[in-house]
Amino acid sequence: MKTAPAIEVVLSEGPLGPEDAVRAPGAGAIVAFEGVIRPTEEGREIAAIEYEAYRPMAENQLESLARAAADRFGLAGVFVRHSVGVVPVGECSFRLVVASAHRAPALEGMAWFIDTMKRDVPIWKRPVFKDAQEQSR
Amino acid sequence: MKTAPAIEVVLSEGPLGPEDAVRAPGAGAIVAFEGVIRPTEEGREIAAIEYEAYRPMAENQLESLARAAADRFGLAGVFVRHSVGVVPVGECSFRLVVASAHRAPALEGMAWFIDTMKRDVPIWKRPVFKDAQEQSR
Amino acid sequence: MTLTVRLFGPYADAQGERELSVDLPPEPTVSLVLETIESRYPALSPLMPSTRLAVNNRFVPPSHEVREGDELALVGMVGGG
Amino acid sequence: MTLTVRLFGPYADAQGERELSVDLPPEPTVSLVLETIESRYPALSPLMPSTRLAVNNRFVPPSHEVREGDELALVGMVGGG
Repeated sequence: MKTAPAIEVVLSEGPLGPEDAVRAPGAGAIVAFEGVIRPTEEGREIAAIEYEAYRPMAENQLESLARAAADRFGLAGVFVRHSVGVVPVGECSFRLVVASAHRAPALEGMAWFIDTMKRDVPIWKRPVFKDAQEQSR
Repeated sequence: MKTAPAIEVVLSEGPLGPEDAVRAPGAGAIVAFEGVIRPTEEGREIAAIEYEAYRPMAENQLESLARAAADRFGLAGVFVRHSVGVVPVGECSFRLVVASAHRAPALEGMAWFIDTMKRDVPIWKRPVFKDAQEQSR
Repeated sequence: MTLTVRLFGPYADAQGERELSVDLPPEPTVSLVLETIESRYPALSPLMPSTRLAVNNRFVPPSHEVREGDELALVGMVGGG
Repeated sequence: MTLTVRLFGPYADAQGERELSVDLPPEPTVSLVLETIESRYPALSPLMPSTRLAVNNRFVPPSHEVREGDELALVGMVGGG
């Protein structure tokens, strides 16, 4: 008997904190992806990224994507965290943790999830440029 | 000017503990892979895996693999931890953390590193079967 | 019927508003809603080729008919993560 | 010359020993060392097709010549992680 995959989606305000250890019984591979705000965007220095989500839909879509990834790649668990609001440079705004019996489906499922998310999940980002911030002071 | 990639390799006795947060300035993607001991091997229940390393060579090879991955995929950092000795079921015996400006090279570099490691790094594993353990009591 | 369509991110920036009120014949298809928006709101038209209409928090086929009270939003050109 | 070759994991299990002492002509190539081991140690021969000789903690080409004092080990059939 195969247990149902563990699925968890959380949108939260501001930078993501560290993750508690993921426990997925029987999983042999746990892969965690973290997206961190880089210091430049389009060649300009930024202070932060501001994320705007169409929230109920973003949550629905992330959850159905997580289920689809679990089905398609036979994953034991898919855990998604995404920031909304302002996330400063160097902070984490997105975390995806995938648990799986073996390595290959975990890595493939992760790549598939992120690619699909970029297309299908209504979360938009807007750079907060450093110079704009200085001008507005 | 491109800064040299951060490379770190540590072999340690027994299960790996949790990782401190990896800081790789400018990295937009941090991917962590954890290999966890699964409860069965060849269909039999196991208690643990025992890892034996040809230690100086394993360290050399892991380090040169980490450098090769960093060069080849343009990674900002490659951090490797591997257990030697006995690691019980459910515990982590291998962790690879890759930091990169962007997502795709981090995931590709990770897959390449693990595949190559399985072939070129002299660390052998031996299952400690549950029934064998009971017999020997 | 008059439909309200929510705008976010680049849509809200381009239009300078958070929602549109669009007059349409009763129970229009998703295609008709999108075409109508494209022709009436020139500020949005550069974004429309990659735009989908979300109906009640889901993507639906172009032939889907929109009803009174459905929650509508323009989605596409996203890029979270 | 007599070379000492270290054995680990499945090599040590198959042979029941942690090292081999192999008599060889002076400065043998890596190929010759591996062939000699394969013919003299039947317990190891099932493992030899995927085996490489590590010399001073590195893999070297088959034509590499082994010197007195080099540290040698059989490697291959690994599978860490």
